[in-house]
Amino acid sequence: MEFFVTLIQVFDSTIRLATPLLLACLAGLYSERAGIFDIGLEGKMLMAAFFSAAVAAVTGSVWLGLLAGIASSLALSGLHGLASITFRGNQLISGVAINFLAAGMTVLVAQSWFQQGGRTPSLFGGGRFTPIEFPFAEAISTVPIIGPIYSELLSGHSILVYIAFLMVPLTWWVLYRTRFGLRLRAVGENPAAVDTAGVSVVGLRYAAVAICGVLCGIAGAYLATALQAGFVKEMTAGRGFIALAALIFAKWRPWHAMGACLLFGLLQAVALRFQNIDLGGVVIPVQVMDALPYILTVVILAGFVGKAIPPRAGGEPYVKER
Amino acid sequence: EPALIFDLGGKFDKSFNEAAFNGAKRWADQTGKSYREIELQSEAQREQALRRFAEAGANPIITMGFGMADPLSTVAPDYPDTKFVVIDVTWLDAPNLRQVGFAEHEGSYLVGMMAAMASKSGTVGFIGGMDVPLIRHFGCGYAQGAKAVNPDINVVANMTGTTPAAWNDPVKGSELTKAQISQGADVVYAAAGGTGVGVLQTAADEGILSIGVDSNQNHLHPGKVLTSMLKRVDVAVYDAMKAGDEVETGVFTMGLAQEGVGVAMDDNNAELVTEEMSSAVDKARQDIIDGNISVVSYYENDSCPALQF
Amino acid sequence: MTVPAIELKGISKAFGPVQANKDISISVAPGTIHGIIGENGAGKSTLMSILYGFYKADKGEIWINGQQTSIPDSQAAIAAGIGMVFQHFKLVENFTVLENIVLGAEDGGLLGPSLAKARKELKELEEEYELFVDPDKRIDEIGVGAQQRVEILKALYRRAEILILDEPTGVLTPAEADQLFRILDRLRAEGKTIILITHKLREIMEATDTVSVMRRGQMTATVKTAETSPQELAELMVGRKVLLQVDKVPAQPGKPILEIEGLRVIDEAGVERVKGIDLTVRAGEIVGIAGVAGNGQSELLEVLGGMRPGLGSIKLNGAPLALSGSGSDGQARRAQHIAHVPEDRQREGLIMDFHAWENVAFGYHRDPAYKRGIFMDNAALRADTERKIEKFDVRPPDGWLAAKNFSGGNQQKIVVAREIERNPDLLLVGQPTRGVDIGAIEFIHKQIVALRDQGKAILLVSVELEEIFSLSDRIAVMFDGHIMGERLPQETDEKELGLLMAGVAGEAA
Amino acid sequence: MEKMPKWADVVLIPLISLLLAALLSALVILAIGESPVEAVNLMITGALGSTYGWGYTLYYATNFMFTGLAVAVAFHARMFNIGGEGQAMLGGLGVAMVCLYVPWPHWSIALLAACAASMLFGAAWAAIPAYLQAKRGSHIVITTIMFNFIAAAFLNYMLVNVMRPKGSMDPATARFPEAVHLPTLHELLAPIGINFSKAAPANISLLVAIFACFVVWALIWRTRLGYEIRAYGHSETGAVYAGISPVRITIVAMLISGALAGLMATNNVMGEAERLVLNSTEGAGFIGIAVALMGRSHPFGVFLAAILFGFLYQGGAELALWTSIPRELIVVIQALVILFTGALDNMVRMPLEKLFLGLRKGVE
Ligand SMILES: Nc1ncnc2c1ncn2[C@@H]1O[C@H](COP(=O)(O)OP(=O)(O)OP(=O)(O)O)[C@@H](O)[C@H]1O
Ligand SMILES: Nc1ncnc2c1ncn2[C@@H]1O[C@H](COP(=O)(O)OP(=O)(O)OP(=O)(O)O)[C@@H](O)[C@H]1O
Ligand SMILES: [Mg+2]
Ligand SMILES: [Mg+2]
Repeated sequence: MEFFVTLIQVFDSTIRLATPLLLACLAGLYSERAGIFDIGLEGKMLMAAFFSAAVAAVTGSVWLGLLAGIASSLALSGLHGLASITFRGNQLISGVAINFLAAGMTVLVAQSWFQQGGRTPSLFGGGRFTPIEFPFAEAISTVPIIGPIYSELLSGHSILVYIAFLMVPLTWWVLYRTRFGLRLRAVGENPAAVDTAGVSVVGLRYAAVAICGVLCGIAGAYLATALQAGFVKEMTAGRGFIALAALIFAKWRPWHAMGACLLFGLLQAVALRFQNIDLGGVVIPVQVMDALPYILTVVILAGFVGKAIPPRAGGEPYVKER
Repeated sequence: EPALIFDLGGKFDKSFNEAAFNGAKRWADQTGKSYREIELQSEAQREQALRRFAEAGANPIITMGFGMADPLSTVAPDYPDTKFVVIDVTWLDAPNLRQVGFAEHEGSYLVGMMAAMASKSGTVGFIGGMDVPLIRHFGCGYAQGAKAVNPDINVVANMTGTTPAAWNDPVKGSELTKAQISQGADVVYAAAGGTGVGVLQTAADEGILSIGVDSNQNHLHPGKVLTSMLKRVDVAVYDAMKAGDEVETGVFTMGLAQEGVGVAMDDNNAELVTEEMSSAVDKARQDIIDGNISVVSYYENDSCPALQF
Repeated sequence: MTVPAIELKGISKAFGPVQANKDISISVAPGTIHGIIGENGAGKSTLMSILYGFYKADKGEIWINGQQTSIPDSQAAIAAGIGMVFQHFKLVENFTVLENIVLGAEDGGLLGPSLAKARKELKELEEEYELFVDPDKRIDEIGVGAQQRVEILKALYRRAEILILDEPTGVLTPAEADQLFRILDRLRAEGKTIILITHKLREIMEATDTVSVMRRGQMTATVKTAETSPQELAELMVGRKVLLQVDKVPAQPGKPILEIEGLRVIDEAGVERVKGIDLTVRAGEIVGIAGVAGNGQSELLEVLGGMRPGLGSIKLNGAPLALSGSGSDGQARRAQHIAHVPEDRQREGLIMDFHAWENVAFGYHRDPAYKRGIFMDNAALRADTERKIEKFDVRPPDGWLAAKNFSGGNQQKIVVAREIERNPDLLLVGQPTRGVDIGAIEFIHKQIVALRDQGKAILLVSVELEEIFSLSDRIAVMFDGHIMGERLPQETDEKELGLLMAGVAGEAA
Repeated sequence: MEKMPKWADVVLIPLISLLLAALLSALVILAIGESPVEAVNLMITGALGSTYGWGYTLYYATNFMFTGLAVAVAFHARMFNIGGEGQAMLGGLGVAMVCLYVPWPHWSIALLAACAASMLFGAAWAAIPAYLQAKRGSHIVITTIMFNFIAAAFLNYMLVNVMRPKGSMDPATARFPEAVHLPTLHELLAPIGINFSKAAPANISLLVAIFACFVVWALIWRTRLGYEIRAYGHSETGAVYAGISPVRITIVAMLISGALAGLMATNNVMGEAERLVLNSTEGAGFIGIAVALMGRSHPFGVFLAAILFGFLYQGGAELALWTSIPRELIVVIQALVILFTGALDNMVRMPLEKLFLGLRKGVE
C-alpha cells in the first residue's frame, strides 16, 4: 500500500515535470514538421518564463502574464522565422543565437526593471496559476486505488497541465485530419510540392513557427507562474534541450512525443525520489542517480528506438533560385 | 577604495553573495563612500579581477568563496601592500590576507534542533544545491542538531544536482520538496542558492515549514519560514570595509561565539518559534560556545556521524 | 484565326549573372500539342516555370486566352487553368497518392470530406483517361511512371485546360510513353492545350502539331511539325550537324570476364530484389540489361559495384568476388578493375559541392597515383583532371568549378571520363545518358563503344530501349528480379522486348 | 560565374554584419542607461589595448579554437556534436591524472603526455555516441546532450569523492606540481625581448591550438581521410558508391572531434588553473558551436571566430570590472553577433549581390 502511495506520488511528480517538456516538445514538433529546425526552444521558454512572471507580478493577473509570456516567445519565433524563412539563414545558428539572447535579455531586463538581480518579485494570489480540483476529488480520495489516482494524480494540477495534455490529441488531429496539417507536413517534406500546388511555403512556415512560439510561451509561463511563483535566471535549466531529445525520440509524432516526455519526466521523478539508494551496504552515489535519466535515455535510444528520420526538408531553407 | 569580488553565483543569489552585497551596501550608505565590485563570470577571471583591482589601487579587496583560495595564493604575494579579505577560506598562508571562515555546522546545528522540535511527523528534510563538500557541511550540522533533540528523527537529505545549474533550478527544488513531504518531512532546510526559492515556495504552498539560509529569508513567506540559518557574511564584509586598508590580517573563524552564524528571529517567524524552542536554542548556543557540545564538522574526515551522503 | 491559348511576349529572366531567358515570345494555339526542344540549359524549364508562376519573370507579358494575366505564383497559374508536370516531380514522397492530389486543392478545413470527394473524382478521371493509380499507395511505393500519372492527375483534378509537361518521358518505358501520348491525344481531342518539352526528336515528330526550338535562352525557331525533319531540328538545337545513330563494328567477344551464378539480393527492408540470376559478360562485348525501372537492375549493378551485399556467386576473370563483409565495398571493386558509372550521377557519382578535380578522384582517392606522403597529391590530380576535361570536352573546361555548376550532361561526362579512363576490365554503366542532350549522348556512346573495342567487358543498364538497342551486343531483359531472356539486338524488336519487360515470358530463353 | 567578388563575400559581409550587431548592442546599452561609446572603448582597450588584455583574449580564444575545431570536424561529416562540453570535461580529467599521478621531469614532456591523455579521454567520451550513431542510428544530437550531463555527474563524483585532497572543501584536485607548469606567453616571449604581461593566462597551449588549426586544415583538405569525411558529409549515398564506409567515417570523425574538444583541457586545466575544478569548461563547448558555425567550419574561420569570441569575453570582463553593466550584457552582445553574422547574413548578402550585379551590368 505504501508502495502504491509512493507510486502515485512519483507519477504525480512525473506529470508536473513532463508538462513543460511536453509543451516545448509539441512546439518543436510543429516547427520541425514544417521543416524549420528549432534548437531555440530553451530560449523561448526562458523568455516566456520571465515575461509571464514579470507581467503577472506587475499586474497581479496571471492571465495577462500568460499573454505576455506568449507574446515574448512569439517575438523570438518571429526572429527565428525572419532568419530561417525570409533570409534563408542557418536554422541552427539562429536557434543558438536565440538561446543566448534569451539568457542575456531576461536578466538584463529583469535587473533594470525590478533590481532584484535578474529575478522577478514573488508571485502570489491572482499572479499564479492555482491547482484545479476535480469535482468530488475530496470525497472519493479514500476509495482504494481509484481514489488516489483520481484525486491525487489526475486532479490538482494547474490548468496549463491539462492544456498541455489536451494539446496532444489536438495536435494529432490537426496534423492528420485537417487541411492545415496536411500542408504543414508536406512543407516539411517537400516545400516545392506545396509551392507548385499553389500554397505559400513562407506563410505555412511562419504559421508553424508561430504555433511553436505560442506553445513555448505556455511552457515558460507554466514554469514561472504555475510550478513556481516567479522567475529565476536560467530557470529552464536545459529543459528545451531535453524536449528536443524527446522530439527526436518520438520521431516527430504527437502521441509518441507524449510518451517520450512522460518517460523523461518519470526518470527525473524517480531520480529525485530515490537518491542514495543503499543496496545492502553498497551505496550508489548520488551522482549516479543524478545521471540516471540521461543514462537510461541513451540505453533506450540505443536499444529500442532505432533510426529517427527527420522531416526530409528539415533544416534546409527553401530556395527556388540561387 | 575597497573592492568586492562576488563569486560565480552572482550578487543577487538571495544568499551568500547577496549577504556580502548587503554588507557592502550598508557600509556605502553609512559612509557615503563608494566601492568597486565585479560579478565573476568564469574561473579565469578570478585572478584577473584580483590583479586588476590591486593594480588600480583598491584596498582592501574582498573576495567571496573557496574558489578564490587558489588564485589568492598566487596573487597576494605579488601585491604586498594590498590587503586581501577572503570569505570561506581559512587555510592559506600570506601576511596580507584576512581569511574569514564560518562555522556553518554550528548554525545548522541550531536550526536542525528547531526543525526537530517543530516537526510533528518525526521527519525533517535537507535540500542542498550542487553536491559539494560545503553543502554537505551544512547538512551534517543540521542532522546533528536534529538528532540531538530527537535521536529517532529521520533526516532526509537530497542534493539538487551535480552541475552549476543545481544552484538555479527552483523547479527541481520544488519537486524535491514535494518528494520529501511525501516521505513525511514537515520541515525542510534549503541550502541551495536560487533553487532554495523553489523549496521555500513549495513548502509554503504545501503548508509545511521551511528554513532559509545565509541571509534572513523569513520575510519571503511570512509565517511559513521557521527560521533562517544566518551566516553573517554581511557583517564580515561590512567590518572589513569599515577597517579599510587598516584591516587586520590573519585567520578568523566566525562561529556562534563571534555571532558569525546564528538563527534569524524576527516578526515574520515570531509565531512559529515557541518559548521552548528559543530557550533550547539559546542553551545549545551557549553550550557550543562553552565547548560542552561539540558539533562535528564534515571537513574533519569527510564524513558525517549523523547523516549518510 | 482563333485567339491563342497562351501568348508569351518578351519574357526575360536572369538568375544572378545567368540569363536563362532572353526576350522570348511564343504563341500556342488552343487544342494543340506544342513541342519545345532545346539543349540542356537552353531555358525551357525556366520559361515554363515562369508560365506556371514558379519563377517570376524580370520582364515580359503573359496572355491567356487573349487576356493579359499576371501570374505571380502557382496559385494564380492554377486559377488561370494551367497545370504543370515538372521535370523533377513535385510530390511528397511519404504521402499517399490521394493526399498528394488533394494537397493545395482541398475544399474546406477538414481533410476527411476533401479526401472522400477526391477519391470519387479520381475514379472518374482514371476511367476517362486510363490514368490508373492506387490512391492509397504512398508515392515512394510506386514507380516513376505511376508518379507521373499522379502529377497529371493533380493537374486534371485542378481542372487544368492548359497542361505543361517538362521532359515527361525521360523516366518511362516505351509502353508507358506510348500510353502517355495516347492520353495526351485524348486531352487534345477534348480541346485542352498541351505544351510538351522533350529531348527526343522522335516524340516531337510523333506527338506534336507545332514545335519551337530554344538555344541559349532564346527562341530560335517555331515550325509546323509536319514541315520539318529530325535532322533539321537537331541542327537547329545544337547549331551543328549531329549523328543520330551510333556507328560501331560488330563485337568480337573473348573470354568471359564476369560470371554471375544464382545471384540474389535482399534489400534493407528485407525484400528480395534479385531472385537468382545467371549472366555472363565477355571481353569485348556490351551486354545491355533492359527493363522497367525497379525490377532489380539497379540492385544488380549495386552489388557488382560494391554498394550493397548479395548472395550467390560472382566471378571476375575466374576469381570469386566477395559479396558481403570486407572486400566487398567499392574500394575493393575498383582495386579489382571494375569501374562503375552509377545510375544517379548527382546522388552517387559526384559530390555536387566538390570541385571538378576533386570529383575526378572520387572513388579512386586512395589510388597511389594521387598520393604524396600522407597527403593527397592535388597537383597531380588537377593535371589529370585537365587531361580528362580536354579529352572529354567538358564545358566549361574549368577544373575548379563545383560539380553542381556544370550542366547535367557535362556532369555525366566527368563521371564517364573518370571511370573509362581507368581502363577497367569491367565497366558497369547505369543510365549513362539520362537527361542528357543529343550532343552529349553521341559523345558518351562513342566512348563506351571505344572501350569495348579495346576488348573490355561492359554491362549496361538502361531504361531507354533505344539506347539498349544502339549500344548492346547482347540484351538481357529483367523483370521482377529474374532475367526473362537474352536476345541479340539484330534478332529482336522493341515489341518483343516490351513483352519481356512486362513479364510476358513468350518462348523464354 | 559568381554573383559577387570573393572579397566582398569573405570580408565585406561579415564586417557589415558585425557593424549591425554592434549597432544593436549599442542600442541595448543605451536602453539600460549606459554610454555605448564608453562601453566600446572599455571593451577595446581592455581586450586589445595591452598585452595584458591580449593575454586574456587569447586565452579564451584558445579554448574556443579547440571546441570550435571539434564541432567543425564533426560538421564536415554532417554530424552535430553538441557534446564538446562533456568531452572537454573528460579531457580535463585526463590531464589531471597525467599531471598529478606521474612525476614529470619537464613541462614539455608533460604537455605531450597531457595532450595525449586529453585527446584520449575526449575521444573516449565521444566514442559511445559515435558508435551508437553509426551502428544503431541513435541520433548523435540526443546522445551527446545526454553525455554532457553524464560527464558532469561523473566529474562531480570524481572531484568530490575521489580526487579531492583530504581536508579541502573545494571540489577540485590538488594543484599540479611546479614541474608541469606550462610557460605563459610572458615566459615564452621574454627571451626574444617582448615584454608580454605576466598576469595573463595565455600560454603555450595557444600554439597547440594554432597547430591544431593547421592539422585540421591539412587533415580535412589534404588527406584522404579528410576527403572521405567531406565526401560522406556531403552525400552518404555518394560515399557508399565510392566505397567509403559510413560507419567508419562516423566513428573516426567523432573520435577526432572528441579528441579536439578534450585537448582544450591543456589550456584551461593545465595552462591556467593548474588543477581541475568543477565546471572548468564553463560552456566553452557550446561557444564552440557558435564558433564553428561562424567560421563556416573552416579552421581559419574558426581561428578568427574564436578570437572574436575571446575578445567579447575579455572585453565583457573589463566592462563588468569598471562599470555597473551587468555581465549578461555580454551574453546579449554575443547573441547579436551570432545572429547577424551567422543567421541573418543573407539580410546583408542579398542587397549586396544586387548592388554588385548592378555595378557589373553598368560596367559592361
Ligand atoms: N533555380 C535556378 N537558379 C539559378 N539558375 C537557374 C535556375 N534554374 C535554371 N537556371 C539557369 O537557367 C538556365 C536555363 O535552365 P533551364 O532549367 O530552364 O534549362 P532547360 O532548357 O530546361 O534544360 P533541361 O533540358 O536540362 O531541362 C540554366 O542554364 C541555368 O543556368
Ligand atoms: N540551381 C542552379 N543554380 C545555379 N546555377 C545552376 C542551377 N541549376 C543549373 N545551373 C547552371 O545551369 C547550367 C545548366 O544547368 P542545368 O541544370 O539546366 O543543366 P541541364 O539542363 O541538366 O544540362 P544537361 O543537358 O547537361 O543535362 C549549368 O552551367 C549550371 O551552372
Ligand atoms: Mg536539366
Ligand atoms: Mg529543364
